[in-house]
Amino acid sequence: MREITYAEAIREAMSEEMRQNDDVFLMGEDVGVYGGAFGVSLGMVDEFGSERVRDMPISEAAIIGSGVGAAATGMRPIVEIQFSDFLTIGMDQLVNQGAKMRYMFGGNATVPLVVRAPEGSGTGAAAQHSQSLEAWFAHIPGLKVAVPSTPEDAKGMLKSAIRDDNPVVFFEQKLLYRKKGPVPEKEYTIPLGKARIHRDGGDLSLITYGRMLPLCLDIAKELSDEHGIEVEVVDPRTIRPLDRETLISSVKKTGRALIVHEAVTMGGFGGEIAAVLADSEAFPYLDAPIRRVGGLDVPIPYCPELEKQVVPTHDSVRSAVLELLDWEYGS
Amino acid sequence: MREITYAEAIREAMSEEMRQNDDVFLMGEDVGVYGGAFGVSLGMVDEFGSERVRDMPISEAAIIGSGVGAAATGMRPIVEIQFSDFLTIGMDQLVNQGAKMRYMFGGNATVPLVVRAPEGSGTGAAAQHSQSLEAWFAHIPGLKVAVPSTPEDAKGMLKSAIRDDNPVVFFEQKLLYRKKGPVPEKEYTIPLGKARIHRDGGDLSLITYGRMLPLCLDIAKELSDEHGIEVEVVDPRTIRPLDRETLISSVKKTGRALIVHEAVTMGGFGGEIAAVLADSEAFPYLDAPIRRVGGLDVPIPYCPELEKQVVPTHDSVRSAVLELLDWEYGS
Amino acid sequence: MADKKKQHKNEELGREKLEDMLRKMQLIRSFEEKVAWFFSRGMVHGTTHLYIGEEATAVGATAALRDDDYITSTHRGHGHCIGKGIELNRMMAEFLGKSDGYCKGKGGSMHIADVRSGNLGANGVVGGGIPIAVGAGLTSKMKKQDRVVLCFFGDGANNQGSFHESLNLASVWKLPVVFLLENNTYAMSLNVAKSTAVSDLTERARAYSMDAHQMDGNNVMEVYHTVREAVEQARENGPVFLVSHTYRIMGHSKSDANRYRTREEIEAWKAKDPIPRFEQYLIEEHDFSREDVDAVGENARNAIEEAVAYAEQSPFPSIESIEEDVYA
Amino acid sequence: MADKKKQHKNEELGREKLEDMLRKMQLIRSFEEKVAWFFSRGMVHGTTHLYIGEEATAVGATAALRDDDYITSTHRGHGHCIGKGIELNRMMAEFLGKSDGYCKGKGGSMHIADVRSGNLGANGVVGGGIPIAVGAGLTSKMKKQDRVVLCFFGDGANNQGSFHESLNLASVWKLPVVFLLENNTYAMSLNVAKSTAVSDLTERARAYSMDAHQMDGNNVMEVYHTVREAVEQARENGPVFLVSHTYRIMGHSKSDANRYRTREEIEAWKAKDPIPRFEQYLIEEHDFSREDVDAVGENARNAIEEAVAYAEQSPFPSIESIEEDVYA
Ligand SMILES: Cc1ncc(C[n+]2csc(CCOP(=O)(O)OP(=O)(O)O)c2C)c(N)n1
Ligand SMILES: Cc1ncc(C[n+]2csc(CCOP(=O)(O)OP(=O)(O)O)c2C)c(N)n1
Ligand SMILES: [Mg+2]
Ligand SMILES: [Mg+2]
Repeated sequence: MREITYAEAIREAMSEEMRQNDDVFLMGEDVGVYGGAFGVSLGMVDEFGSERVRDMPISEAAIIGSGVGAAATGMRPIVEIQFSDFLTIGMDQLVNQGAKMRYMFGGNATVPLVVRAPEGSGTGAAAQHSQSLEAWFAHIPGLKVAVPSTPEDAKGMLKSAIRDDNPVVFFEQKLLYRKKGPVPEKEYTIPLGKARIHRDGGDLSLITYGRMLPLCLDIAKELSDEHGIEVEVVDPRTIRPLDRETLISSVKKTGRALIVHEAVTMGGFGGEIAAVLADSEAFPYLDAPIRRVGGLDVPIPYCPELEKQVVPTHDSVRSAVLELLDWEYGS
Repeated sequence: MREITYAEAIREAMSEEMRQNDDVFLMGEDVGVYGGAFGVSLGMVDEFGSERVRDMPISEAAIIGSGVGAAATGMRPIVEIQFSDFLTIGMDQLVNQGAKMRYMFGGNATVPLVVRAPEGSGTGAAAQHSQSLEAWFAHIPGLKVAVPSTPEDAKGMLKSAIRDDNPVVFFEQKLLYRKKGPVPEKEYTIPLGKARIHRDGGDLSLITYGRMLPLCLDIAKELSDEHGIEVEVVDPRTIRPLDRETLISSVKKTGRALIVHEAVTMGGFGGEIAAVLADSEAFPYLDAPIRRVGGLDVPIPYCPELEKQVVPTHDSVRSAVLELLDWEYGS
Repeated sequence: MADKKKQHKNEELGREKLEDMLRKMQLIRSFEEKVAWFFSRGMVHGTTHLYIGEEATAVGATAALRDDDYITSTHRGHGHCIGKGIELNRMMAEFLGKSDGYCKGKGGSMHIADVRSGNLGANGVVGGGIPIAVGAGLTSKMKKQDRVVLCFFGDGANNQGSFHESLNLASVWKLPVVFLLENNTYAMSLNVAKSTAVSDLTERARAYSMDAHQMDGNNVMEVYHTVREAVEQARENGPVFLVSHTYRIMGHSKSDANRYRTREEIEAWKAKDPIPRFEQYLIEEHDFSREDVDAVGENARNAIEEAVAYAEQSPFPSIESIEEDVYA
Repeated sequence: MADKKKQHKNEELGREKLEDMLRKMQLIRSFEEKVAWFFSRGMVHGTTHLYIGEEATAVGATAALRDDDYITSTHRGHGHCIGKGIELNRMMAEFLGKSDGYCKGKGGSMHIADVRSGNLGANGVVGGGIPIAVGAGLTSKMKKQDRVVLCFFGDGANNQGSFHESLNLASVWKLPVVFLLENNTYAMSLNVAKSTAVSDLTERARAYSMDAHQMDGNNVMEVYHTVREAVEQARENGPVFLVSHTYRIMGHSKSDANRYRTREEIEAWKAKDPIPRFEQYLIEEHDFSREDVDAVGENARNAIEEAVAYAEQSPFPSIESIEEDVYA
């Protein structure tokens, strides 16, 4: 299969949907000739014109809010927020308006809005440009929350998000933008709410998403090659809705669960996953505690070495796997 | 001991601190002659004047942001947001500025800010005035997050929050404002980060906070009276920092944990607590799954009957306790 | 523009339209009195924000719209709803949290909406509806629908960041939005003079190169003509800013001790009640008799009683419905 | 006011002060050139926003402050820092993420701050510093400190809600804040004419009853005098709004292909470089020789090289420090 980057996959998804449906359009800061802060929409304005690829003033509340209003009245806006950290400015519009409109109005509104927001550290941009706040949105009924980890998923899930009649927050992974992967040439979508098992295994379930997936896959391969340990790597892909069944049945099989995400561990979405498992059919099958490896409990620091250590590393994830495998009752 | 309401306890805390320290002041919408949306600061402007009890325009971002700026330059502002739902408008100032300033600046700033925000449903104010979003803030390093459940705690914890050199989000419980409870007459504080065991018991740990505490205490008493079941009721009081030790040792003792909060279960703080327990010394002692009873996965509806059923009820909590007590491996 | 304005001013409104405007003002008044009655008897939970005394603004403004135009409204939204032509039965049912309400009982007083008929909803967040109005205007422009959005908000809301961002965006994109600031003198307890750093509120529009006009918000004809003008301008050329000066007669919400204002001030504004004023005008200038106008009031009160009867027989939503309608 | 202005205009700045201003402009230029050099060689990670071409604004404005006055700054903050009198060694160390940096390496280019000396920090969020400036002004007022806050922000930031809320609040409370909009023509790729619905940016101030002035942001003397005036007015009577017209010569950040503007436009502004212009002025009007001004440039470049040497020998923060300084 041809390989394209994660950013290209996202651009393809938007362009294909815009070609098929005049109601779909893209707006945000510098999405036009600049191509967005990360070049994701580069060139789109040439094809679709500045009416459908709209540059906006720096007004995140109005960016999201006008997306909500346009969505409620018949358009299917894709809104780009340059860094997910700036969702903080538009939270009322997203959480109090967009997410709740349908329910508050007794079903008499639909809000087919996609909010694209790149997240994560690793770019040397420090505390205000590097957060992973996806857990916040997973807490909000009315939203869907996608965190794609491969180009293929990014494209297929974004197409589903654009066709979805609900507001979807689509967390793109900055550090994956330039990573290539196989992406089918012909039309496809990937449903929101279906996990993907990237690697089968019977020894431990490694549940992860976003930019931690490649790291976890490396470790799983390494442990298999070196020690014959078979780690099952499961990516929920969307954290709301969450494909509880797939996670639970994996852990029921392996008896051990490690959850890895870049976001700060405390209050992060790993807690939700752990809680789901700890109150599931898998509980009696647990052979070890449910462990999380997430970001340290600090803002993202600037200095490159610190920035690397603040999130899960090869070492910290690998050690956690081995510790859980060694864990015994009564030890 | 004399009994005063939760709202009065908060007022006393603010007034005492303002008498002792000229740097402490209160600002927010209608906090002056109106006494705030819930009358919490009623009369304070008469004692302290309109310079220290400052009415503000409806500008939540600037309300919080000017609090951050005043705190960083030597004042100790208490800021009131009328409903915690409107924190959504000031999230950048709270989360990206106030919470991170100290770390970003390498320790060269302190931000002694208190943001008071009433939360919870039950007032018939529907989806945009009834949320319980405390989990969001527990996810943010740099913040402290208090959710007091009694007048005594409210007063003692607020005094600690005002004296704390860090930004504290203080979630007041609307439905508790008019509830009375014993409050010492003489000066005291309650440290942030210490759980309180409201009732000892060996059969199950019921972990809860905020306005769910009275409900849980009722159920615990009822089960003791009726069935001799002894439920240990533990209130973490602050969810960041979280007194993990007290929670873990309770569950180690009882072998069973039920977590109850009003917030939506999915992505709520109960997940963090469950995850902490599932990866703790208490894990091998677990005799049952760790269960959560929280809000249903919907916005808060208006209709009174629905509004009651959307959050944990006497029935739902009681049944969960009994189910966990009945739970057996292999059953 | 001056000419066009004059033309509208002189335009004769037919008797039917005038009567409809009075009817709507009376409906709002009666609706609100009924709401107050329900609250005073503890028959309804929650809170509400009464529009009594401000009826001329909602009615004059919405009367200037085409049926397919949009409105966005506020926490104090009953008047806007009725102006826009909502069904009273279903509105009252929603107020009482019943299953036949516009929102099936899930929205209540603060969230009544009817998106299909162009009512994009009341809003519990001060300033929350303004960006939504801009988005609706964007739809209208992109789909070449020629629909205008009338965006209501208060003097308090005009200090929210969302106000600024929205007006700027609407102006940059020349969207068909009329921003209507209802200056009823207070935001809860705060006098507009203390919340807003400019005395002439139309000055705010200059920051967005927007035309602005003010009007006596208790004079329904003046409101009608001013908004009419603005709506047509917005339809053709982009956003317009309007300020309507009026007064909130009742407390802010059900729990308001009125500590921030004097009884005299309230009384002075009561004397400017827009309803008798409009009645007088109809009698003096339009051949209405006292009986004619009284009948309108009477009919309105009856319509509200009917709506109450309808709403009271409507069942509460079932507990099963609690998890419905979160997702499409 | 006109008189007072004139008085300032005619006020003679001593040779020392003038030289210091030139020195700071040269320091900024050299600092930025060094930063660009580091990036071009891939020797530093992250991104940065260069202030080249805008030096007259930061230097003229901060020269008008008292030492104990505050500033709040932006993502493009190196110039403001140097103007406010930061230690270059520690600033360069911070830029390189070293432990001797102002933020111990945790802040980097976008978060350099020195709260003790009144520099409340650069800010990664566009518009994020504006409410903080208001808060600092509030402290000054409540503590009767008589300190002014000079709040820098860009033409892009002037469309954020935080701008509106902050200006309104500062005006309502008459706080000692000078809001200085640096109009460098672009916010990333967006021309101010397309982002901002008013052509004369000083119009925005009228919405807050605030005095406003504009200035040639590439003329350091004009900036100085205008800001000086504004600062004294703010100290006595409350906020003032200033617009400084200048231009961003370099790309927005390290990854900018300049697709949104022409080479001619950039060249035209390069011809208005504020540094040679100020040098010329000093030579023509203040008895400086060409050698004098060249020496200032030379010294600045040396100071920057020294700062680099200092910063390079400073160790990276230890991994142990990663969890320090989250809480006080
Ligand atoms: C963002 C937000 N802040 C505060 C409130 C609480 N509140 C409800 S109405 C109101 C006053 C609004 O004043 P105005 O905009 O003038 O409208 P009016 O009530 O006068 O019609 C306030 C502060 C709210 N609902 N939303
Ligand atoms: C809230 C927010 N939105 C977007 C960005 C990304 N961004 C950084 S600088 C910038 C342009 C800012 O323009 P302006 O305020 O004119 O300052 P300038 O860069 O021209 O100095 C943008 C969009 C940001 N940092 N913060
Ligand atoms: Mg008002
Ligand atoms: Mg700019």
